[in-house]
This record gives sequence, structure tokens and C-alpha cells, in this order.
Amino acid sequence: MKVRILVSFKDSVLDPQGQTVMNALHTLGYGFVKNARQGKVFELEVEGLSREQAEAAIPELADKVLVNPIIEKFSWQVLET
Amino acid sequence: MKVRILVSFKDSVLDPQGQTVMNALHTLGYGFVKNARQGKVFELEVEGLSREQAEAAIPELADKVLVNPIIEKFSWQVLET
Amino acid sequence: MIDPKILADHNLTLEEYETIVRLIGREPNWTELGIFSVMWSEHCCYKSSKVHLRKLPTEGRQVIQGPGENAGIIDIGDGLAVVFKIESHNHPSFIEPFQGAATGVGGILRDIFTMGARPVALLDSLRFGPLGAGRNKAIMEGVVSGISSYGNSIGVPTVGGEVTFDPSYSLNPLVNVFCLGLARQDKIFYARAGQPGNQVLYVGSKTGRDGIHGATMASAEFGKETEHKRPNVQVGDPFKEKLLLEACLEVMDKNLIVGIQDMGAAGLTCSTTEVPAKSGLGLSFNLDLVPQREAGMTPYEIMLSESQERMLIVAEKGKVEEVRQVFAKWDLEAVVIGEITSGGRLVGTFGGRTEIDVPVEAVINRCPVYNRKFEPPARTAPRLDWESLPQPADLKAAFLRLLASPTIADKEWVFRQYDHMVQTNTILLPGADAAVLRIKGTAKAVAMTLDGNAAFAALDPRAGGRLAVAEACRNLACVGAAPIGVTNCLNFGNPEKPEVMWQFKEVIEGMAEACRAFGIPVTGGNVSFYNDTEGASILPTPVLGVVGLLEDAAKMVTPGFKAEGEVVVLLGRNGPELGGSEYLRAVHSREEGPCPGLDLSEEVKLQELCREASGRGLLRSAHDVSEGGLAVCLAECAFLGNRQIGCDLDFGEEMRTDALLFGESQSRIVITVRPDDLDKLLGLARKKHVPAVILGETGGTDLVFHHQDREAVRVPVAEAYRAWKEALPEAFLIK
Amino acid sequence: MKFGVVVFPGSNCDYDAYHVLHSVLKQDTVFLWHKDHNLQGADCVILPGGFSYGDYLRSGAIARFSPLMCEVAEFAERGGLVLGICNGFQILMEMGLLPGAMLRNKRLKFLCQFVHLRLEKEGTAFTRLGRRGQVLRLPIAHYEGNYYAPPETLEELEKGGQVVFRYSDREGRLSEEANVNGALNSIAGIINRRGNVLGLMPHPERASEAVFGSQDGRLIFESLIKSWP
Ligand SMILES: Nc1ncnc2c1ncn2[C@@H]1O[C@H](COP(=O)(O)OP(=O)(O)O)[C@@H](O)[C@H]1O
Ligand SMILES: [Mg+2]
Repeated sequence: MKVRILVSFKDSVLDPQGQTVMNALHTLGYGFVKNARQGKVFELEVEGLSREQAEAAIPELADKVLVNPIIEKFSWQVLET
Repeated sequence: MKVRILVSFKDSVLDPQGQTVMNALHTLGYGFVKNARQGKVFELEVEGLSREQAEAAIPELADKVLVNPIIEKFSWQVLET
Repeated sequence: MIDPKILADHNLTLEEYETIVRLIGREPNWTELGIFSVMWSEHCCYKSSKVHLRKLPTEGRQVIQGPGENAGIIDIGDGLAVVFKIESHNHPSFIEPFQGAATGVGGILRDIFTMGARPVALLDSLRFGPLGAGRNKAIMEGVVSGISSYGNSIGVPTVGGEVTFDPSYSLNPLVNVFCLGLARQDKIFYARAGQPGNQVLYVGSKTGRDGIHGATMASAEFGKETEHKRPNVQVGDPFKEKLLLEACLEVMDKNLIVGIQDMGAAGLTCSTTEVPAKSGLGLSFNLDLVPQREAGMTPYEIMLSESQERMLIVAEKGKVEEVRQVFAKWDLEAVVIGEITSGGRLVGTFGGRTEIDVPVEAVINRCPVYNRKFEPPARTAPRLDWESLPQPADLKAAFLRLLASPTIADKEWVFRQYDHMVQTNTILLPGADAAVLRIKGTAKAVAMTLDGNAAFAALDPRAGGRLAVAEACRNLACVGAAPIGVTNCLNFGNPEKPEVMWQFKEVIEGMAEACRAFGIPVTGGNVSFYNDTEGASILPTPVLGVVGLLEDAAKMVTPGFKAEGEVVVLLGRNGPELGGSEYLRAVHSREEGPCPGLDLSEEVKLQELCREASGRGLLRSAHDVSEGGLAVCLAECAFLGNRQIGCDLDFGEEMRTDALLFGESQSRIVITVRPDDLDKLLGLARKKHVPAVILGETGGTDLVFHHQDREAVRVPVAEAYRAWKEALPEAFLIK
Repeated sequence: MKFGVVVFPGSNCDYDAYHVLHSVLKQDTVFLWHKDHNLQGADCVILPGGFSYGDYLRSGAIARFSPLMCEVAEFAERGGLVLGICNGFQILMEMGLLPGAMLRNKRLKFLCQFVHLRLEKEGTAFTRLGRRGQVLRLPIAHYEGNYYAPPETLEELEKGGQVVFRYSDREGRLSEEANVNGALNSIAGIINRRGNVLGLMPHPERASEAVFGSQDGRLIFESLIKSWP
């Protein structure tokens, strides 16, 4: 099964990268972009887990390894089974 | 309208970040992860664009600013309108 | 199977192909054709440059290893040696600035540690198009962050380099990276096979489809379509390389291996042929055993892949297990893929079939060598006609403009992004004439600089070659170091153009003459041809990397003024030479010659004097006069001390004031001495027959230049500093 | 006193710390391999700078799972002295031994330069030889040194006097400009409540010998040595 985990800064944490991206877009004439935020995406190939097991395992490993809860939040979804 | 753009290395390109993440997951006992790739995600607030205009503008700006087509690929979707 | 199209794709001529057929006694198969095409590419076999490179002096008492190995090696005493080399990564850095530059750093690092040396310093010489264009800015940002990310992560300080700008680099940036390593003389390793039966191990990253034909790409001219063709560029993994570095140095330190070769350009092909060829032996291996990142790779792809962070190691059977253990400690695999054989053939099997069977000698030593046609360009560079050049009414404004020109302006924006202190050896940080590293456990220090003035080389290639060597050595003399070895990177256009070939030949002959004058051996280098885009060539750009030694690190001299009330002395002679100067370009937008003259014997005397004076502790500061002339040199002296210190100086020469202040006459060094030491210094200068002119004193908060008792320029140091300091950051400010 | 310098595969300031402690300050010093489970009787553990695991994910994110880190955690629990420098500081936060996290520098560039630091807390095992308000000159070299902590945590830190160093100018004044990486409250170094675990972004080991123009880094190492009975 393939899962996707999206990690982004909490809204309370300001995101200078997103700012820079937006500035870059503006200087290139894409003024219609009013806000930009940048995050990370992980795509994992997972084998031998039932849907239920995944429901437990994925948030666990995300929390433990992929995300720093002090500054980041995450969401995840199953892409293919 | 809010759009999400996912950027990742092409499959044929080495992804050191994904590799190190996978190794870490393995040593932590998450052996069921068979492969891991890490990419970037951009979330843009877009104003005053029709759906059609977005269909044209978003891939263009992604190509121009967010992605290096030589080593990266991207996909995008509209989150809310 | 062979048609012109296939040969063209492989950058092989029909003649070359027929030679291949003759050498192997049959038509090569697809994989074998690939092998020959990369190994016979300009990048790998120097077919157009060899005949001229031979003219460079390579002999020297301290030379342990000259050209021909991964890097040159020079004896620095105490059982130690410095191992250094420079490499270009121009084309990849244009296509993908960040990764292109990063993998350039990775490549040169491997060249150094394959020889048993621990890399201790990186320098980078960068050339970009004018920063007015967003495209050039993006390239520069990408290149600088690529270098910083790789070097910082692996923990090798980037301690110096140069950055200059010219329109000819707009679609063809130059990224030349230099690395120096420190080795114990009894722990130096080469690409050797030992004897038949020795095991061949593959270590490091898995092989993927990266950068296939990178080597041939680096040997082909860019056309419009390159932008679309976009050859595959590799992604660097500095962490992997750090593991590889530590593991390799450990197996070497434990004497577990016979030979080792990195897989750079031409990857597995280069290493599996060079290693046996250097020992007159053969190598047979199984391609299926090569660790692969992707499924379904063909033998052709496996052999030509340029995946980074890989090495080939030869070890005796009995040692293989221990080698494996060391690599395992560093979380790396070491896989036996074959063994050394007698008979001099490279034999590779794939899926049980023999896929490769060629004589290594043919691949390595039979590459055709060309003495390409050369002739001077039809039109020679225009000569400056003084009448048509107005003296600026406001010399101060011209001065400030010059200080803010990107080529002269402060480069901290660049080197602040590099960790230049890690390993705690850097006793002279970026910003001075040369970088200086102490050598722990000795009193010595090693000094390094990269220099090359393409504007001069464009006006007069031969002079440009001589001037580059002279300036580099002068930069070393300023810090008190004696030059001990030279490496060089020659960046030129398409060698099939006779005028480019002429520039190349002239530059080399100029360099050779200068190296002889200084008595320094060239221990290696790199040639980058085909720096053409849409038919236009870059300026001929020789970049000299010169390494020097200070027997006593405590005697090091730095460029900044040290205190008020010290005497400012000019060693050397001012001449009215504005040709090829930054002043002409930045203030008058004119590119005219002739470039400054150079008397090598005077230059040598000047540098000896500077070293002797610093050796005797007479010098408080020393800085050479280069781009921007005297005025800029003196401003930098005022900026670079622990605090800013002005000076009030008087110049007597009969000449135009702008020529005096901004001319780039060679063989000049500005020094300061304590009043009590002045007579000793002047005496020494007389003894050495070097002109020494007292210009005035340090002190105050202004830079004041009088010319023939008229005040020509007065500017607060702080104001000049701002112009110089803020130019680059300004250019990159996102508004 | 015995110092142990932890070596992760991607550490690159491990030798620098070792050099200062062993060769300059003549202390009994050993390297501690991250895969071992043994602190070799070290009285003070140093987590050196570098890129412990490449740090592609987050600085220090993976290092905290190294076998030796269990021992280091227990050691800290028992009140053992732990000094985290740069990447070591990031690891200590990932381990939860110190609060907060590091964001990218405000201008999104790696910064290698000398900075001035105002000593905020004297009398700790790491600052015994210093005075409050004293200004030190040390180099920084990092991309992620922009200290962040949620408001309540930050308040605790300040109330509890756990901020040990702040970026300042040479007179010890705080300013936007002096705060080169954008850290909250100009924080450059913090200590845990118990006072035995210090994390700081600047590199004292790069300023502990005369040849480097500043020896202010010695203050920290020599304080440690002094504080040992
Ligand atoms: N790309 C770079 N990387 C690191 N340091 C650099 C770079 N470019 C310039 N510098 C540093 O800036 C200083 C000025 O460079 P340059 O004007 O070329 O010196 P010089 O003219 O004496 O050779 C030197 O100390 C050099 O090391
Ligand atoms: Mg100079």
C-alpha cells in the first residue's frame, strides 16, 4: 500500500520559505498568489499491513520521526492499496 | 481558491532524503516501509483566477519557479474554490 | 548497426570508430561503444589539449606525484604531503546550478581522499553573467548554495576562491572547485591492481541512471536545444560521501587495500579500465553484482552511469572480510564484483553472457591525440586611445562606483554561506589575498589561492597566462608563503575553432614560462572545452590554483592596516596602464588593451622581498594591487583590519590621476611598517633592487589620496566601506 | 575530569572539540561512538556540531535514536553534564532534554561568521568563570539556528532564567541586526532547569586558541573543568 504524509509548519509558526516563494512569484508577475506556504511530503511504500494496522502505525511513525510536533503538523492519506 | 502543488524528484533521480528517512524507519523497527521518497509541497492562496485561468497559470508558475524539470516532477490539485 | 547518427550521439568521428574496430579486432557492441565514447571524450582523454599541456613544467624536488593521477602530491616535510587538484563543473552547473555545483564539490573531494589524504580545504572560482539579469542571479544563488550545502555538510571548510562577472558567462557559468588534502607520506594510495587474483570491490551508493554520458556532455557544445534536451544531472548525497570518506581513510590507515579509484566522470567504465591498465593487468567482473538503484538497467547504463559517491577498491582475498567490516561500521556495503586478471582485458559478464571484452590498454592509452589547427583571430583587441577617454570630473564618484562593481565588491555574501572554519585550521579567513591553514602538530601553515584574469587573457592570451601565475604567487607572497605547487583549470570555447585553440596554446605557453620563472611545478589540472553557447565562446579563462608553504605560521602577514601612525610603502612601480582594467569596464564600459606588462624577473624579486621582510617580522600588513588598482587596494587595507583605519597618502608620478589610482600595473604590493622598521625595510628593498616608495601614513577616518600635492580623492572609510560591502547583498535583495 | 565527545556518522566538529579539550586544555578526553552503549566513565558528554545523519529531514531528528543516546539521556537524568554545540543543541531539543526547536535562519542562508554573545546567566557549571552581561565573541556556522519555542515555553525559560546566551552587538546591546538568524528573544543558548544540560548554537571550540583571534570559547570549557570537584 502507498501512503502520503503531508507535513507543514503550524499556523502559529511563520514560514520564511513560503514568504520567499511568494516574493519570487510576485516579482515574476504572478501577483494573483495571495499567500504561499511550503511543507514536506513523504510517500511511503508499505507492505504487509492491514488498513487497520496502518491507521495505527503511520501516525505513530510520523509523530516519532517525520514531524517535530513543536513546530509542525501533519496529515496523511492512503494513495493505493 | 486554494491550490496544492506536490514536487518530488523524478523516479530515476536519487533521493538521499527519502533514503535516509527509510533507513531511520528501519532501524526503528518500521521494517514494513519498503520505500520512502521525500518531496516538497506548496499551498498557494490564489485570487481572481477562473478555474480555466488557473489550469493554465498554475502549471506555468510551478514549472518556472517551483520545479526544476530536469530532476523534478510535480502534480497539483485545487483544494477549495 | 553503426550509422553516423549513433556516432554523432557518442561524439565519435568515423576515423575514431575505425580505430576502435582495429584495436579490438571487430565491431564493438553497444556497451563497448559506450565505453570507448566516454573514455575517448575530450573530458576524459584530453585529446585536443595533450600536445600543449606537455609544455608545462612538472618537475620539482618536492614533487611526489605530478600529473596523471587523481591529484598532485607535494612533500611539505615532517613526513606529510599536500594533495590538491582543481576541477570544473561548468555544464552541469548551468543546467542545474545547485546540484551541478554540489556534485562538483563531491567529485573533487573524492579525487583527494582516494589518494589517502583527508580533505582540509575547498576553494571555488566562479564566473557568472552580469547580475542585472534575474537568470544570472538565480544561477549564482543556486551554485553558491550548492557548494555550501555539500562542503558544509561533509565538514570540509571552503576557505577561499574568486567570483567575477562578464556577459560571456551568461549562458555558460564557470564553476571550478579546488580541494586540498593532507596525507602522511607512508599512507598514499593510487589506482593500482597489484596482481592477478586480487578482489575488486564496489563501495558506496548504488548505481542509477544518473548523468549517463555526463562526460560526453561536458565535451559537446551547447546549442539552443540544450535548454530542452536537458541532460540528466546527478543529485549529490554529502552524507553518503562523508561515510565513504571515513570508511576509505580507515581501510587505508589499516593497510587493508591494494588500490582504489573513485568513480567520477565515466563512472564504472573509467575505474574498471584505469585500475588494471595502470598495473598492466586485466579485470573481469560480473555486471549483475553491481549494486543497482533501479530495476532493468542495461549493461550500457550500468557502465556509463555517473551516480555519485561510489568507489572501486582492489584488495587481497584475505583482506576482503576486514574491508567489509570497516564499511559496515560506516553503514556502507562493500561488494565483490570481480577480480584482477592477467592478460590485460576488461571482461564483463551480464546475465551469464560476456557483454564486454576489450583490451584496457586500448581504452586508456590509444585515444587519438589531435594537434588541432590554431591561428590568431582576424581582429585583435582594440587599443586604448587616451585622448578619447575623459578623466572623470568626480574621481571620488568613480572610486565608489569601482568599489561597488560586483567583481571588486566584498564577497562576504558568498563566503558567509560557506563553513570556512570547520576543522579549526583556518588561521586566515576568506577576505584576504590567500587562505592560510595551520598544520596541527607542526609550526607550518599552508596557503592557497585561486586566480585568473580572463579580461587580460582575452586581450592577450599569452600575457594572460603569465599574469595569472604571477598574481597567484603574489597573493601567496603577501601572506608570507612561498609557492610550492600549481594546479590549473583551463576554461575555453570550442577547440575545433582555430582561434580558440590559439588562445589555449598561448595561455599554456604563457603559464609555462611564468611557472619556470617561479620554479614551481604544475602537478595537475583540468581542461574544460566547449564552453560555447549558440556559437559564442566564453572569454579564455585560465584559473590558477597555487599552493604555498609558511615554515612558521606565526610569521603570517594579513592585508588590513594594524594601527595608526604606521608607514605605508609601495613596493614596485606605478605605470600608466589602464588597458583591460576594471576601471575601464565599470566606469567607462570599455574593453580595450593592451593588458599590463609583466617583467617576470622583477616580479620574482618583489615576491622574494615581501617574503623576506615578513620572515624578519618587518611587515605589519601586505596586500597586492590587482583589480581596481592602487585606490581599491588601499581601501581594502583600510577595511580589513580589526577596525577601520584611514590613511593620507601622496603620489608623485607624472601621469593621469585616474591611471595612477585605478591602473592595474603588475608587480606591486602595498605594505605597512612601524616607523622604527622603515630603514631596515628600505635597506632590504635596495639590496633586492626593488623600488620602494613611501606613500604616507595610516590614521584618521578618511582615505585621502594626493596626486602631485593636489588632493585627488577624499572619502570617509565608512562611506567607501558601505559601497564595497553592500553591493552584492543589494543585488540579491528581494524587493 | 574526563570528557566524552560523541561521534555520529555525520559529525564534523568532533575532532575540533577533541583537539581543544585534549591538546589545548590537556584534559582526559575520549571519543564515544554513537553505536556503543557505553559512556566510558565520562564526567561530561559533548554532542559536537555537524550533520549527524545528513540532517536532510530535520537537524538532529535521526541522531536522537542512536543507541548511545539512551545512555546520554540517563546520564543527564542523573545530573551528568551535557554540552550540545550547534547540531548537538538541535539533537538535545529533538531528544526533549531541552525545550524548543530550530527554524531556518531568517534570511534562509547558511551563516558562518563571528557573532557577539551576551552572557545572561553566570554561575552555571558552564559559565562559572563568566560575569552576567559579559560579551563573548564566538563563531556560528548553521542553517537552522533560528530558535523557536511556543509562548508559554518561552515565558518559562525567561522566568526560570534558563537563557544563558543571547546574540548581541559588541557592547552587549540586543538588536534586530545583531540577532543574525532571527532567534526568538535573540536566544543563542539555553540550559535545562536542573542546570546540567546546555545547548548553544555558537562554536566555543572554534575560539579557544590565540590564532583564531578570540579565545572566549575557553570560558565555557574552563568553567566545566573548574566546576569539577
Ligand atoms: N567564491 C568564493 N568563495 C570563497 N571565498 C571567496 C570567493 N570569491 C572571493 N572570495 C574571497 O574574497 C577575497 C577577495 O577575492 P579576490 O578579489 O579574488 O582576491 P585577490 O584579488 O587577492 O585574489 C579572497 O579572500 C577570496 O578568497
Ligand atoms: Mg590579492
